[in-house]
Amino acid sequence: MLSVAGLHLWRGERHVLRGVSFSAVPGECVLLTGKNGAGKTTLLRAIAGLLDPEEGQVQWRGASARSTRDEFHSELAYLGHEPPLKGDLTGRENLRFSIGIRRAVSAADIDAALTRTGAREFADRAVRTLSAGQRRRVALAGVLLSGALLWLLDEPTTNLDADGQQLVATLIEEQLGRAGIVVAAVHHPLTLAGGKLTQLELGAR
Amino acid sequence: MSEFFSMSGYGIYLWPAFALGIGVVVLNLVMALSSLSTARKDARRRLEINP
Amino acid sequence: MKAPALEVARLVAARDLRLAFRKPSQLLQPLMFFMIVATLFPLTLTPEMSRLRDAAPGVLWVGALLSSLLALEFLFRDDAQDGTLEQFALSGQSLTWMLFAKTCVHWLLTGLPLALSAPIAAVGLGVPAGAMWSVVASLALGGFALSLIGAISAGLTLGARRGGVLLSLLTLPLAVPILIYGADATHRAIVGMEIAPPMYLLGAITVLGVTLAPLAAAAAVRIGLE
Amino acid sequence: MATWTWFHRLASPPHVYGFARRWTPWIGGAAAVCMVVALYGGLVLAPEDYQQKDAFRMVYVHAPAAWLSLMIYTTMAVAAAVGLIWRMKVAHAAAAACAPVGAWFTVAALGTGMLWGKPMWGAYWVWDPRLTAELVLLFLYLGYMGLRAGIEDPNKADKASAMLAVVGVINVPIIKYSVEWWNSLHQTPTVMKMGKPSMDTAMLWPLLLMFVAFALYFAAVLLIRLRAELLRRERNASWVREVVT
Repeated sequence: MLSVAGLHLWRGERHVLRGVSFSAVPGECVLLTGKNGAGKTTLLRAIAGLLDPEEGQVQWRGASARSTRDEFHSELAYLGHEPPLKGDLTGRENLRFSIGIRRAVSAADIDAALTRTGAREFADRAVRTLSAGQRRRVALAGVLLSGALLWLLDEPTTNLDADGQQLVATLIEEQLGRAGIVVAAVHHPLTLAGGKLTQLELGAR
Repeated sequence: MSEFFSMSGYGIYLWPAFALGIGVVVLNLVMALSSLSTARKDARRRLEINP
Repeated sequence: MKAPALEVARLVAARDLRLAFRKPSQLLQPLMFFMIVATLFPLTLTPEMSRLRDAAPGVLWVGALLSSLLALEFLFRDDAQDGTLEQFALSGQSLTWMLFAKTCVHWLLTGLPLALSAPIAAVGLGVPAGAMWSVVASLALGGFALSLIGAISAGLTLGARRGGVLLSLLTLPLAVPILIYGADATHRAIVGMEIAPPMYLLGAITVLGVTLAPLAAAAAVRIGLE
Repeated sequence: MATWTWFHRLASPPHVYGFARRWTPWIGGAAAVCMVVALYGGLVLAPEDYQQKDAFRMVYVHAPAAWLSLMIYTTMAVAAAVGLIWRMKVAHAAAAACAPVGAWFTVAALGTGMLWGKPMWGAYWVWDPRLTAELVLLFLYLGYMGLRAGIEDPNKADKASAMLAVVGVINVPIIKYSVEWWNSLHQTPTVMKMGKPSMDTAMLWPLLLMFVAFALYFAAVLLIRLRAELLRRERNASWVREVVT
């Protein structure tokens, strides 16, 4: 379903991705590990199509992700370092917009997702008044709502308390249960109950 | 000969114009060659750092 | 399953309008800047109305251009910084279409109010009352073309550290035709001549802008987001 | 098959570097010869213009510089478009190489235009439509180089400036037309058409030769700068080693 072949990428002078290759099938979670600067974020952004690799290719459903970009993106949810939310809007307004441009979504769906990620009680406050952990929970609700097959998560557990991290683990398990694919960059390996788990070490010289 | 240089009185405009034109020609040649030599130097330095 | 294009445009517009009205000060600043610039000329050039009237097209148009450049810098920069612009690019919808909607809303919030408030400054520059509507029309149309071209440079300068001055340096040469036709339309309005010829040409540029600029702006934003 | 390999070879930096190194001296030499002969033809052999007398000889430096400034911008835009469409690093390197040379020749065109304008119109700067369009072209170059300098990552700088070059080249004719239109509105009486004086062959061949000389010169300088840009962009590839050491 998702295959990455021989990805080379430079960031300025540094040869960050040196021929990265892996593939993932539905129901599989790929954990990207490696120290800071090893290229975890760069790899995620390259898979998502935000970065053009100088060599190598990302394939989705057998076709090059670049040539079928819009279809690929409609099946993709990317959550970077910063939760993509507008500070002056409330959590609910943010989701109504960010999911609304992808597909029709009802207020009830939004409410359910916010409840699922424990963000419901602060969903109607302006996002800039929320803590980083609370913002992360609103963003996770967005990932849930997107209904995307492929999740690309960049250190999803940052700023989250203990049960927040457990929440991320269960959400990933549920996504794998739905025959989804998750590629997540993590600092400390995540323990998952079900689903196929593979690990990809980056930056090893 | 001086008649040639006077250029029927327009010499004071004509020669600076040609000087400017040829000056830009020479200047760009020099700048191109120096940019090439710095690029070669940097490439050599980069090769030493990570062969 | 995918949201239809009109719905996407409506959502983008609703979002930007709501964001703008949550922080109205940002809307007023370009207008205030325009008013101040317009009042500088009588102070520096001459209080004498007839000479001011000759300078009026230039003052109004250069003032309008500079204040719209001020507003343009934040067209994409805020969204790029908080990661929402990335989600635009990853939404599976046409980025060109969404940025076009965003640019139109930007014009509604900056270009149009500027054109509508221009008569206040124009009175101070000796512009006859009869010419006011033509002045507003020329500034409104020209403002739209400016926003379209400015969107490209706003996208291009996303990757640069300090976008502000660079944005103006990129946009001004491209805005020369708009300034020429716009200022001439305003001049003709002031002297009571027919404003159609320059307005048609300005309209032609705007149509060219509507068709090509959003494509270039989308490509520029994708490059800027790398 | 042949045309495809030609295009393919054009895309490989080591091959282009080798081509540039081999051909630069020849093209440069030819440019120098043409320039000297054209200068001699223009300054000495060509008869006086009945109106402008010897002042018209400034056409031999002004016209080629002005023509080159626009030709370089177009070349830069074409290279930029090729770089964007086929994602060819060599094309982006060529576009980067063009900009400074083009900007300098725009300055030369403006300077010589002003020096020619003084005796003809009585003032160094007159808002003649051609000079005005040339000035806007200079701002386009400065904007291009400003954008390229403003972005650190070389790859992103290449693509962003390429985009600007393409947008710019679409605007050049529009700017030219609008400046002509603006000039026709405010037809200032003093502006005597600085058109090319009707030239008989003795006057014409040096000018054409000078155009050829400037074009060859630009090709040579472009190839030199292209080699520099290729080295800057090449990621410690093997071919760099034997070229540099």
